[in-house]
Order: sequence, then C-alpha cells, then structure tokens
Amino acid sequence: MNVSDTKKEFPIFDNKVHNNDLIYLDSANSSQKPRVVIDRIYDFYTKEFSNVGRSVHYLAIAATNLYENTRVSVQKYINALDKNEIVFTKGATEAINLVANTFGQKYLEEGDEVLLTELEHHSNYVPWHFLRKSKNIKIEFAEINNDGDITLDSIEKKITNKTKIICVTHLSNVTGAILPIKDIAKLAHSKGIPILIDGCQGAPHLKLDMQDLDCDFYAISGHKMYGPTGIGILYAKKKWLDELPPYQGGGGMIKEVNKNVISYGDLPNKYEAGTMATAQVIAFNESIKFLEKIGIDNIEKHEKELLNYATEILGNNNSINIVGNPKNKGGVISFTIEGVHPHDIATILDEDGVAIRAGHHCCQILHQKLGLPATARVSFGVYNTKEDIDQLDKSIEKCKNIFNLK
Amino acid sequence: MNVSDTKKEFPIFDNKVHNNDLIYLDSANSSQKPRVVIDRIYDFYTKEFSNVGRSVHYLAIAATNLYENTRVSVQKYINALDKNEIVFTKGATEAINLVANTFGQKYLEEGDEVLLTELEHHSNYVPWHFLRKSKNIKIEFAEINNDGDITLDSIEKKITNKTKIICVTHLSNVTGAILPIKDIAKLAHSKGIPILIDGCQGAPHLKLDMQDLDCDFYAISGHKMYGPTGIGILYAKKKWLDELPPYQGGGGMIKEVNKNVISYGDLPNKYEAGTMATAQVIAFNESIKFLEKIGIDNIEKHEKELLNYATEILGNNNSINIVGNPKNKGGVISFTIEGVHPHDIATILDEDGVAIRAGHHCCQILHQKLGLPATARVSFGVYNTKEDIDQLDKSIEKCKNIFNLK
Amino acid sequence: MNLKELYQEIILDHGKNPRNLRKTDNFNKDAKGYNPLCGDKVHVYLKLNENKKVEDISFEGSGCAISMASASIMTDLVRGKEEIEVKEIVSDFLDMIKEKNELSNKILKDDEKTKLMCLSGVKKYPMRVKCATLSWHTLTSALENSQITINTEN
Amino acid sequence: MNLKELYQEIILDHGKNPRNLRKTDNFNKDAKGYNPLCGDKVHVYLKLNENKKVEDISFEGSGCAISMASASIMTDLVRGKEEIEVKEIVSDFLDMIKEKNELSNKILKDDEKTKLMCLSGVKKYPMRVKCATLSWHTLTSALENSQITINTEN
Ligand SMILES: Cc1ncc(COP(=O)(O)O)c(C=O)c1O
Ligand SMILES: Cc1ncc(COP(=O)(O)O)c(C=O)c1O
Repeated sequence: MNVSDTKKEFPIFDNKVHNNDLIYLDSANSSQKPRVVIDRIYDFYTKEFSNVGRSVHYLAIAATNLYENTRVSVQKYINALDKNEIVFTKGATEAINLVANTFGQKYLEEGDEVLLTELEHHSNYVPWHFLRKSKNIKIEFAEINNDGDITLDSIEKKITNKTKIICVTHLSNVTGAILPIKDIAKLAHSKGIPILIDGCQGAPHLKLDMQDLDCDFYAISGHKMYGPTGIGILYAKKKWLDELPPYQGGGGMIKEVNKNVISYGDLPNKYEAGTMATAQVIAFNESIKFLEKIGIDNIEKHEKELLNYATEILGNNNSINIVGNPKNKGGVISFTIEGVHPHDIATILDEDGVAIRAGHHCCQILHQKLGLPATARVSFGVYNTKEDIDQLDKSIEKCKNIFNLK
Repeated sequence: MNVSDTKKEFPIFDNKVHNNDLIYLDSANSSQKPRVVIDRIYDFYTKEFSNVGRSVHYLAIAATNLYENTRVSVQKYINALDKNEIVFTKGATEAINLVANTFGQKYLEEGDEVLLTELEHHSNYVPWHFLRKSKNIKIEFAEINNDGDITLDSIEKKITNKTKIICVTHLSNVTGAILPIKDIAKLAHSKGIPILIDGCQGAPHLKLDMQDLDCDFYAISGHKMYGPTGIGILYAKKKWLDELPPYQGGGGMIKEVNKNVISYGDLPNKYEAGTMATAQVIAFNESIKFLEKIGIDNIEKHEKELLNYATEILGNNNSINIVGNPKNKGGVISFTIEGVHPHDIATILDEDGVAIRAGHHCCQILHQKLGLPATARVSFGVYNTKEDIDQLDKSIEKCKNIFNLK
Repeated sequence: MNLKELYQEIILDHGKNPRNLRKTDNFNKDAKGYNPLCGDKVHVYLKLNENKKVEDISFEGSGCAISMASASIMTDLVRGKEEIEVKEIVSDFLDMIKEKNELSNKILKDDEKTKLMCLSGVKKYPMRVKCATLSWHTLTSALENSQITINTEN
Repeated sequence: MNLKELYQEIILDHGKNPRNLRKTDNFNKDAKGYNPLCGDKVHVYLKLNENKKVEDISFEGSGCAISMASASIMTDLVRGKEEIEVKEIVSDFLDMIKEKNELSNKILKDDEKTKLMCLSGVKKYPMRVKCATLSWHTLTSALENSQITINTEN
C-alpha cells in the first residue's frame, strides 16, 4: 500500500463537513478508521458473534480463536516475548490505572516517590495522584527545558533512593517531543527502577520494539491506532503480571472460588475480568494488519515530511507561535496566534472543514508551566497530505482576517 | 414490531452452523445484535466518527451530542431521576468493581460485612473478596432454599448490625430465579443499608424502574441487552455518585490539575476517565430503541411462553433434571442428564447448530451447594421461537442415543 | 455566513479590549466560573450598595473572544441596576441564548439590547454557548453568594 | 460423522465406567489438574517402585466422557511401565492429539495404540482437546513432582 493513497481507505473522507472536504488534523485525539476495521466489526456481528472463552459451541470457539489471534498479532507487532504479556483493557487510561493500582498496592509505601514528567497527560498523572492520597507517596516531575523537551538529565536529577517507578510519555501530545525511552529505561534499570511508558501517541506513529525499548509497562490506546473505541492494551513484562495482584474481579479471571477463598487464573485471564470488548479486540487485528501493510517506516517518513512542511508554513507566519522545539519530534504541532484565542481559531477553521483541537489537551501541568491557558493543536495521521496543510494555512489566514490581524 | 418476527432483525440467523440453522440458546451469556445496532456502528465510523467532549470541531460536537443522547435514553428506559445517575463502563463487571472499590474505600472498615447470596455470579463476588483481603471485611451469603430460590427471609437472617451493603442478582443466570428486589430494598433501607443489584440478567428481560425498585446501584451489561460488546452501565443514586471518590483517573474526569492538588469534575465526567467506548455507547441507543419498539411487556410475555413450553418438554424427559424450581422465574433453564456430562451435551447439540452453554456459568458457589460440578444451560432472547425448543428436544434425544440412554 | 454573525465587530472589540477587566475594590459579592474542558476561567466581583443596587461590577479571567466579550458587555450593562433587575436581565439573556429569538426585558434600552443580541451568533455553535454564558452563570452565583464554582460543563 | 468418531463405544465405556478411579495406597507421586472454564478436575496418584517402574497409578476427579475416558485409558496403559517409558508415551500422545496422525512410540502394543487412537476424535473439536489432555499433563506434573496445579486453559 502506498502511503499517499491511504486517504481512500478511510470512508469518513467521503463525507462533507459544512459543505467542505474534511481536513482531519485531530488524530492525536482519535484517529479515523480504515474500511477494513469497520467492515471487520460489521462482519463479526452479522456472521460470527459470540462471547469468547465461555461456551463450547461453534460460534464461541471461533470467537475465542479470533480474540486470541489479536493478542498474538499485537505481541508480534510490538515484539513482546510472550503473548501473555498483552493485556486487553478498555483504553490506555485503564491500562495506566491498572498498573498504578496494582503496583501501588504491592510496592508503594508512605514516602515513596513516583517520577513523572511535566509533559504527562492527566491519564498518566491522576492514577498516581490517587496513591498520593491513599498511600501518602510523593510525586515528582522531571522538568522540561526551554525547547519543551525532556532530557535524560532532567530525569536523572529527580531520581532519589525513594523513586519506585518512572512513568513517562513516549511522544508528547502537545509539543510532539519524542522522549529517549531506551536511555531512560537503561538509567532506571541501572538503579533497579521499573518504567512505564504512556504509549498513546507513540504506538500509532513510531516503531515499537519492546525488546529494544526494554520498558516494563507500555500503555496503548486502540482508537488512536486506527482501531475501534473501547479497546486499549497494556504490555507488561511477564514477571510483573505474575507478581502483581489482579485489578478487577469477576468472571473469567478466577481459578477456583469458594465461600472463603478465591484463587486467580493464569495469564492472560488474570487481568481480563468479565466479558471483554470482544468485537473491538477482534477488529483491532485489522488495525495492526493495516499498519503492517503500510509499514511503520513509511508512516514515520510520511509524518515527518508533513511535520517539516507544516513547520515551515506555520513558521513563516509571523502571527504564529509554535509551542516547543524538541530535538526529536513527532507529528504534532501546538501553536498560538497572538490576539486570537485557540477556541476561536478552532471554530473558524472548522467552518472550512479543518478539524483541529484547542484547549489544554489534558496537560494542565505543561500549560501552567508554559503560561498558556490553552493552545491550538494540529496532529497528523497516515491519511493526511500536504494539501491538508495548505488548506490549514488558508484557513488560518481567514482567521487572521476575521480578527483583523496582519 | 411483532415479537414473533424479531428473528429477522438479526443478521446472524442468515448464517449456517455446521450446515444447520443456528438455534441460539445462549443469550444469558451474550445476546445477538439486531441490524439497527450493527448498522449504527457502521454508520458512525464511516460518516461521523470523532472523539467526544474534547474538541470543538463539527464531528466532535456531533459525537458528543450522540453520546449524551444515549445517556438520556438509558435514563428514561430505566426511569432514573437524573441523566447523571447513568455512568458508562466497559461492562457490568467493571460497574460492580467501581462500586466495590469506591464504596469500600469510603465506607468499609475491618469487621464490616457485605451480604451476597449463593446465587451470585463471580462478578458480584470477587470484587468484594478484594475488600476482604485489603480491608479485612467479612462476606456473608444468604442461602438458597430447596427450590434454588432466595427469599426475603434468607436475606433478613444474615443481616447484622455490621452489614454495610447488600449485593444481589436480579435474575439468576443459573436457576432463572427472579429475586424480590423491591422487598429486599425496603428491608435493607429500613435498616439503613444500601443495595446493589447485579442486573446483567434482569436488564434484557424485565421491566426496569429504578424508582419502583428503589435500589442504590444497578449494574447492566450492554452486550446481553442486544448491544455492542465493551459497554456497560452503572446506575447509581446521585447522592452516592456525589459522595463516593472517583474510580479511575485520567483525562476528562478532572476539573483543575496542578502539581500538588487535583479537583475532580462534576457528574457525569467524574466516573468516565479517558476516552470512553464512544461508538459502542452511541450504538447502544439503538438497542434501547429496539427494546422499546418491541415493548418490555411483550418481551416478558414471549419469554415466559418459551420458558413454559421448554419446561414442559424438558420436564417430560425422564433423563433430564432441571436445576431449581424458583417461584418467579426468567428465561433460563439449567439442567443435567443422568449419565451425560454437560460438556458432552453441548458438543453434541452444537453439531445440530444448537448453541447452549455448559459449565459452572461463573457461579461456583451455587454449583458447590448443589453438588454439581457443571450444568447445561439454555437461555432465551427475543429471537427464540418454539421451533427452537423443538429442535433442542430433538438434539437432546440424539445425545441420549449416542450415550445409549433410554 | 455564520462566522460573520459570531464574530461581529463589537464582539471582536470587547474581546480584544474587555471593559471592567479588573477587581472591584471592597467588593461584597463574588464567584468563580470555570469551563474544565477548554480552560476558560472567570471571576466576577460585585459591589452592591445598601439599596441592593450594583455600585460596581468587574471581572478577571481569560478565555476566548466570545467569553471575554460576553463578560465585558455583561458588566457594562448591569452596572447601576438593582439586584432584582440584574436577575431579570440574566435570565432573559440565558433564555435568548437557549431558545428565544429576542430579549423581552423592559429594563435595558434598545441600543443596549442590540449590543447584547450581538452574542446571539453563538446559537449556531453549540460548543461555544458555554463560552457566552459562563460569566452570566457566574454572576448569578455571585448574587446568590453560593460557594460553588460554576462549571458550564453540565 | 465426526460425533461418531468422538464418542466411540470404547470412549463411552471408559467414560461411564472409568478404570482406576480410586486413590493408590501409599502413592509417592501425585498432582492435580484443573480446567477452570469447564470445571473438570483430576487428581493423579502414582506409586513408583525403587526401579522407577509404575507399580500403581490411579486417579480421582470428575469431568466429561472424554476426560474421564482419557484418564481411564491412560492409567490402564502406563501401569507397569518404566518412568522413562511413561514420559515417552505421554509426549507421543500429546503430539498425536496436537498434530501427528499416529502414535510412533515403540512401547505400546498395537492393540493398546488402537485404544489410545480412539481419543483422536477430539482433534476436530478444539475446545475439547483440553478434556483429552488434562490427565496427561497432570501425569507429567506428578512425575516432575511439581507443586503447580495443571491448568489446561493455556
Ligand atoms: C448474573 C451476571 N452477573 C454478571 C455478569 C458479568 O457481566 P459482564 O461479563 O458483561 O461484565 C454476568 C454475565 O456473564 C451475569 O450473568
Ligand atoms: C499522551 C496521552 N496519554 C493518555 C491518553 C489517554 O488515552 P485514552 O483516552 O485513550 O485512554 C491520551 C489521549 O487522550 C494521550 O494523548
């Protein structure tokens, strides 16, 4: 598949928005879905639907196999050692909550420290905050430099002998900064500290190799990765999944139950209580195949080109201030226009069919640090083209006109 | 819509299983999906997809409205006072975990008691067991009588001044027993104890009126209610949702975040952290409309007829032993055949396209009590017909033949 | 074109140079408003005299053109009014934004109403209604002296 | 018809009247097996003599026709064999159930192999393979004296 043709694979672009073509520049929020994924959901429900794992009839057996096939596909895609290192959740937020809750229960005590960064999304902060309240732990934040970057140094500075886990984003959903995960993992492990990666923005855009990154936990959102809503993935090294307690309790995650004691199932069941998002997990296999077909190298290259092109165009616009200038950057640009509030920008762009996001992007810590109550953000997916950015540029001009800016 | 025509609304029945028509008698496990629901998912992804609540562009606004529309539909369907009493979860299991976790955090202390029944599904036991381990609470079980029924009396007997919450199923997924929820709520409230209803089997088959039942919490599985997988509902009286702490932390559920403190959003956001199962919630609105179109009275009547017919046919079969004989019973029949293990029954029936379930149905406590390691179970949905039961009967005969039984 | 209706000159002017963006000395009523999704914030300060008349009103905060303009116009129009009149204006404005086509109060003069009607462009932008109403809800809360932070999310 | 292959007379016979369904006196090896999804349980008891020969083997448990027949046939066939031979039979059986068409060990006699091949009908029933293999995995575990309960879910 040629990456320049991918727009055709997404039925959403056959629709008009306010009578204009849809220019979707909000993929960091959620990506659009390729036809293969949508069709898979449709086919599963119309031809093959059953709950997994629990019944021995034909449909149930087929569904169970399909469900487990996705686990193997994900395992291979991210190069995990064992298929049981893949836990399905309802989203990345749940994946991080799962780790914070179970790791917190087992390993954190009063006075212990969890090290985050100022770039973290609320989903990689609030779950740790819960432990601050319940267990009296401390939360430290590695600080960004003037470029909106997190360096290895800024992490190292905040590590103490109380640091019990380090939790960082792979790719900032505001500045686009790509963090040196591999180095952070090395540093952390040299001090015996596990690391969790919030991979929401990394997974759809970067090559994922768990053996190379060597992180302990990696959280993924399906819906940002050309997959259905309601599915996420927690990758965790097997030793952690073996050692940590279960997160939610219910059907399917038990071994034996009686009135006094309960023993829990083996992996992968232990962390998958209740009926899971069967159809979504099964359809997510198509998302993985779709990404594999294009090839992550092609995706990285394509998005880098878009980033460079957009940076040049927006950079040439005097009224625009791009937020952050990280050394290693993914397909996300946040910006402000002097004299126009980001929400007004978003509304005006929307009238032309250009969908961007405005606000704090669930990163209030970062916005406080930058002294900005809100920013406007464009973010790329496989379906974006240079023409999309040309239209963005035109619509920004319109915006300046309306606000009487030069 | 005439209930006898509903099979046509379900595309799955256009398919063959082992060259036979599919006779789906496993709805207590998960129901099949009507075309309107499947189409809604398809249309949403192909024409309208966006994340909800976070962006101000056209698609995001539309998705947010659709998402909130489902909340209102559910509110009306179950007669809740306020739309913010409806919390979307990934399933009933998560809904119960949410209550156990947050209620446990806030109100349970060492020595306190949680009262369940012997009919409970693991999903309404394991989450409470977690509190037994972490908080040293006690779990009591109201006992079934000889008919496999839970009476008000058996509940009353186990209430002590340490009982802090009573958690019971609405309709047993094994014996089909319908519990006297309204009376249990009255009894519990007269002693100042809140009650949680596991409504997994109640919601798809019984009239739901939260004002009439007057329960504090009611948990629902979308996928058993002709809805997509990956969505569940927690109904909770507003005062509880206001008082209890949040469950998962992340984007969307906060008000203000800084490095030291975090304040949480108002309802309904407080309990909906991270990107929710947007498409599933939106499509679930069609499930509700589908149920409303048929009418719950017609559904109850239809399923009662099927139950009576099946009970008569199976009851006339000397080899069959029906499990339990509750006074008030829903469309679930569990049975054993002397000399044929339930798994063998299920395999043989499956060859004829008859899908049933065999095992402990996530109710090990009950099976231990009954002295049965496993049972075979048939359960009904709107699409079942008397012909389905005739085929069931034939296939059971075949099963007896294979095992050389009279 | 709807955008022209939304961003009328008067809105752009008030948005850019909001009137009464300061803190009233010796205010005796105040309240905070917040929109958690977009981060808009407003803090309204009131000084009611012994006759329950608005001696001064001001606000602090940050937000988009719509929310700043709305707060600016609002504070301009209610200064000097009696508390009971303020309440009527507020509820008339909110009704207009929600459903009605015009303002029906007998307190404001015609040119004042025209000014206020400039905000009616948001009716075509459901997500922006909150921007226009935040300061008004906050004013109500200040008058009621309620301690709750107004949250336009719900 | 596949069902006929699955439920051959010999399976039904062993399923209904399992041989060696008891507990060996003075056993010196044992292990438990469990299938959490269907509730099948088996407990295998072994008595190895000083020459590492199976002096006695028995089992307790409950389950479907396939799992009971499999345990019954297994215990019949390995009695009297050396430990090393038992291991070979087990792995040959498991290979056959998984992928191979026949048994290749040189330990069992032809009629014994025929008996064992009666279990090959499960190959067409993926969900039932676990029923056929549970007791065999449990036997391995008993020989290894591992303390882990065998769980055929994975
Ligand atoms: C009575 C009962 N409770 C709880 C559950 C769990 O529901 P879910 O698996 O959808 O979370 C089920 C379904 O398996 C059930 O039948
Ligand atoms: C960096 C980052 N982390 C976490 C999340 C939360 O992911 P989800 O909402 O899918 O649970 C997001 C997406 O909003 C994100 O961009």
